[in-house]
Amino acid sequence: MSGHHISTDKTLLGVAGALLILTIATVGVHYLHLPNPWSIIVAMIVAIMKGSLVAVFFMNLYWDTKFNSMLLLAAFLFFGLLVGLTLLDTLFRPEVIPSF
Amino acid sequence: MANHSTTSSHSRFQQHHFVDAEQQFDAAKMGMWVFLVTEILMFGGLFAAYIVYRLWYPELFVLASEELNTLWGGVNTLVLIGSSLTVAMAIKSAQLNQKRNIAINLGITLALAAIFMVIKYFEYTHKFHLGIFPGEFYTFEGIDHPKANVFFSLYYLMTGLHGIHVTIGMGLMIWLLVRSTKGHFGEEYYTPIEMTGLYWHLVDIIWIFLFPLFYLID
Amino acid sequence: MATAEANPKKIQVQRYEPESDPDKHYLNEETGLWTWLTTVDHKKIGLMYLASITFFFFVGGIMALLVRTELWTPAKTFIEANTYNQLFTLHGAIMIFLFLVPSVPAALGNFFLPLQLGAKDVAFPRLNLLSYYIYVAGAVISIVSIVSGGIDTGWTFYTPYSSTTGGAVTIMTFGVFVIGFSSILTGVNFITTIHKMRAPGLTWDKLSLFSWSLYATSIIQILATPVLAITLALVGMERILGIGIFDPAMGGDPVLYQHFFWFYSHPAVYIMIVPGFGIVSEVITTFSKKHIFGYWAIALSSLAIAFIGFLVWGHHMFVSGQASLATMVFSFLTFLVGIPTGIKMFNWTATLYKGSIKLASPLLYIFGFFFLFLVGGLTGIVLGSIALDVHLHDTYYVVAHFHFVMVGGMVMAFLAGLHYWWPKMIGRMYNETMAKIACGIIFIGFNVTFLPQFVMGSQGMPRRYFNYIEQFQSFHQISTIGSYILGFGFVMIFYYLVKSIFTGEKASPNPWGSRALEWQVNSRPPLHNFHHTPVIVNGPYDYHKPMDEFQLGLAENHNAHSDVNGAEVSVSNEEETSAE
Amino acid sequence: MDALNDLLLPPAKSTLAHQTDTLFWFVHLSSLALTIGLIAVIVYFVYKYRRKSEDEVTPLITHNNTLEVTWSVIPLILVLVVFGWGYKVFMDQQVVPDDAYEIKVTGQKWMWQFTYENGARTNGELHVPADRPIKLIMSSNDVIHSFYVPDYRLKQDVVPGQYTELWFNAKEPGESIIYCTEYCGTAHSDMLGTVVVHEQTDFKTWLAENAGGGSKPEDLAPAEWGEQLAQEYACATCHSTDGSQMTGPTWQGKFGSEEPLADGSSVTVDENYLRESILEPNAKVVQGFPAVMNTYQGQLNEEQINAIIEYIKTLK
Repeated sequence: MSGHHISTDKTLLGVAGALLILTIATVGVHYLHLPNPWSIIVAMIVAIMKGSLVAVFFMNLYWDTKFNSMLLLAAFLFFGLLVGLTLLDTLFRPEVIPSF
Repeated sequence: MANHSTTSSHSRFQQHHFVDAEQQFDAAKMGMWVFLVTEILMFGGLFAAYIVYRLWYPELFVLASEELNTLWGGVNTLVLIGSSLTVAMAIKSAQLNQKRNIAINLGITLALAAIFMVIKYFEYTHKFHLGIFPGEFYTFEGIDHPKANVFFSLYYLMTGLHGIHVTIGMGLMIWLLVRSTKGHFGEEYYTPIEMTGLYWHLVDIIWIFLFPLFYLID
Repeated sequence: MATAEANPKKIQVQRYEPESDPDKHYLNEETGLWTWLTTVDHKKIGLMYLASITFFFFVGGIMALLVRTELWTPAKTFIEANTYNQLFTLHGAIMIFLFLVPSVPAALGNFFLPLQLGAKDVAFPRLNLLSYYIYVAGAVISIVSIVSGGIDTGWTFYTPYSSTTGGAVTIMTFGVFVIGFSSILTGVNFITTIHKMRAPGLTWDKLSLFSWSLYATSIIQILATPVLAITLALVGMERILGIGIFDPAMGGDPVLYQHFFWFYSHPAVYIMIVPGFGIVSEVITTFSKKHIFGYWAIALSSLAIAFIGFLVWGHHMFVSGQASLATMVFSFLTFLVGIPTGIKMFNWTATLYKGSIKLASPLLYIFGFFFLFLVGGLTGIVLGSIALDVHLHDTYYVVAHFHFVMVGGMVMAFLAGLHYWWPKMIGRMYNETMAKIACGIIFIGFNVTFLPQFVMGSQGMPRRYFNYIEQFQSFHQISTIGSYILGFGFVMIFYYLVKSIFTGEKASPNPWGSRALEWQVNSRPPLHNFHHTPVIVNGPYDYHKPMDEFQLGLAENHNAHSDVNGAEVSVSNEEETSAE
Repeated sequence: MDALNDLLLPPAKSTLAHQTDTLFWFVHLSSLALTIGLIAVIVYFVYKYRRKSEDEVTPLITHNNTLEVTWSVIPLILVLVVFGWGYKVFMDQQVVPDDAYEIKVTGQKWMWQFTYENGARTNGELHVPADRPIKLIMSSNDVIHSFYVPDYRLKQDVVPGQYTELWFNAKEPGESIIYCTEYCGTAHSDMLGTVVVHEQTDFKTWLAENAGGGSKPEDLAPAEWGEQLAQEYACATCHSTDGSQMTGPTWQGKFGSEEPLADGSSVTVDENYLRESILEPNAKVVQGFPAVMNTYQGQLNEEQINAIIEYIKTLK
């Protein structure tokens, strides 16, 4: 079983360093005030990168059984279903306005 | 995987219904991951509400997030990342049987979590001072949008639920710290540290998303 | 999985036969009230759940009878409108959260899942006990809310009614929130148990279909229940803080609440019914002594239902004011969920073909299930069709439909399971004649109660009505009479089952001649289930193989390694010849 | 078939109702055929293969892929037909004809209010011209209600904070019942209404007579008119006139009495207090009653409020 991977200091500190840099970067990009859709897109891409780093290395998914990664992805898939199908309604509601 | 030999040593923490410590560890880890799935979906309800309202009132989110302090949010992000690192170090220490380091790393984690909560406390009280309360108690007049209260409801709910998780995590850290000083953990047995670690990292990941969603939009 | 043992072919296997009259079993190895309250034995916890859900079933049932009695006349019969509104709300909430959701998984599943896996217990026995106490705590909180004002929102807690009405809604939502965690933890426990606790040789293709159904159910429980928890927490917050997410008076959107609520509550229907499907597979094969037809079709259709069940919640909202686009997509997806359900029905029917069918009471209940669930399912197709739902939504047609699914389907399957496994749990046989008569009474009572409701609903009788127009009176009266018959049937079952505990004939270890693993232990299983770690060579439905191939265990009961990922175990053995 | 139709379905009084009915029968009859077929097969198997001895051995039949595909694909085709058909009828119900005549509907606990283009207003009775598309624009003042006319096979939730719409075309003059089908509290089941379909010319006359909202009919005393209004505006669902306790305080003997308020103070029930309670119900709530009443600001004019007060005065 591969559940007993022992992370080296190098990996742990490296990942923490990368997270530090990404955090500073995302705050920095924030002060650039990118035009509207892009600021959120960049911020979310950075957040996903950071989250993945934590999940893959701190949470050992890289060395772990693939089933656990699958569980994590399934959680996001079902979250996506909740959001996606709800948006099918909230984004497409007709504007009904009485004429008098 | 362990073999069939009758000599397999029994850790004193092994429960009767498991065949060996290995199976017990695997089961605990898998159970923890399944539990984390439920945590993600629990936060998911709030994130979904956030997305729906953000797409309905994008201008509100830009306006309202000006009231949030990006600097302190960023500092808190770094604090949590640091605590994730120390939890990972604690697990590594256990795996290498460095019993003193387990306690030290857990202690630092606990301290960082406390710092996070203190900063959160000052952020909250500052807003209360301005009259930015959740929901119907909202009295702040600085934001020109009829639904400003909804934004701050979301803010308080999401960071509040996250804060509750941090607090629970701190309780778990204290428990681990007590057990580690009693010498319960070492290379054969460190399941509780690893499980708490997984939980703590998830709390960290959620904050990693909360931070840009609330602090980085204006 | 590195199953690199010295030589897997050298596993020493021995035949062991269950004792017909064990002097030690799980009920007498540890005795006293305290051992019950602190037990981590999945079987005792299962029985505690069984007692609790039975209690709440009768509480909810009495409420149903009061509601039906009030509807005897078009205006007030004997209670006030507000009392009536509270009664139907509590009937729904109690039956769903305190009876249906925990019924099969937490009671029967707890008892039989480890037995069917050849495990000593579930993966997390203490967590299992904690789940039970969380359930009790949630139930107590709900009772507190009933005595401190009650609730009249309907079990759906729709905003903004729930966020503005009086009564103890906040306490009730908190109670359901708590119960939700019980359900979540049971799900976590079962998934891990199925993955990690299987006996040597018990590969995925030898897993019983009941276990498969519990697996599918657990997946729904862990994915959907957290969303309900947070949604009800938001309703509570709406009442306390006026957060304005759902309440339009504060700037919120009430339809959003419905999305979140049904994201749980539609899959919750499958939490209730899918374990019932598992029971059907077990009972049908046992009483026709035949291999299940389409094992994989049935196993995988459970998973398919679990998945598609998440995509169809919007069919509760066709007239809610949601966008037509969402309505169209949800309607389309709704029809897809009918297919795996249909596949199951056909496969079960095909299993009977050329079987050796014995019409014992569990099978009789299953046939009751067949008819009632078929009606429930097909009227579901009617309601999935948008234009028809526009007419029938929130009428008695819907009431009849979901009672056919939940009572006709789920409760009948639950009763079948209860009768099927009763000898194993209690070690006693019940009165078979009475069981058959009760089954008939329930079947008749049920149809008399709910068939007229289809007619009323089509005619336009709305649900949750205290007063109604006179045109519907005769239908209501037939329905009320039916509900009394139904109630009598349930009391009768309670009577003869309880009686059997004291005076029933002793049950043999395998009274039905089943090949499934739980029947290869003593009736009233030992405290740790198996004296020997069982070794599985055949599937639970291999009726063409002799019985002794199903009674194999590791010869030396040392700390045997249960091969959790189910790598192939081939068995050869000197004393008893067995297997390939 | 007609008798069966009458047993199961209410009369079809709108242009589109028959489409729903045809689909209704198609799905039900094919379901019935399937049920009978499957049950017959089961009964036959149970009889044919009943156990004759305990030692019987059954053949090993594990699966049959052809069968699996068959009984997956055929039902799939059937349900897709039902989906498409249901969707088509639904779209006809959704797309409002351009020339539809618009009426505003307001739901509140526990009555239906209808407002017409010329300011005419009715409670509980929806007056429409026959043989002309009618578009209802609906909203709620408090909780969710649902507007349901079984004769038209139509239903639409009425949601606070947003507008929803519904259209129909009633062919013949006549009356049909309106239900509220979204649970809305104590008097949910009394929240009924009637659609009154007039000949087109009659409707014009009716509309002209009621232009601008209500004013006192010549032949009525103010108190009598007040009683009528209290009826129309469903005051009686919360306020009794015989002293019994309901959601709100009874009106009997209330005028001139001293009432304790929820905040501990008290108030004398006079014209001013009654007027304020109609327009701002939650300003001074009588102790022991929930603050659930809606404002009638903009729904009752001064003349009407006075009439209701006169009526309350008469209830000694």
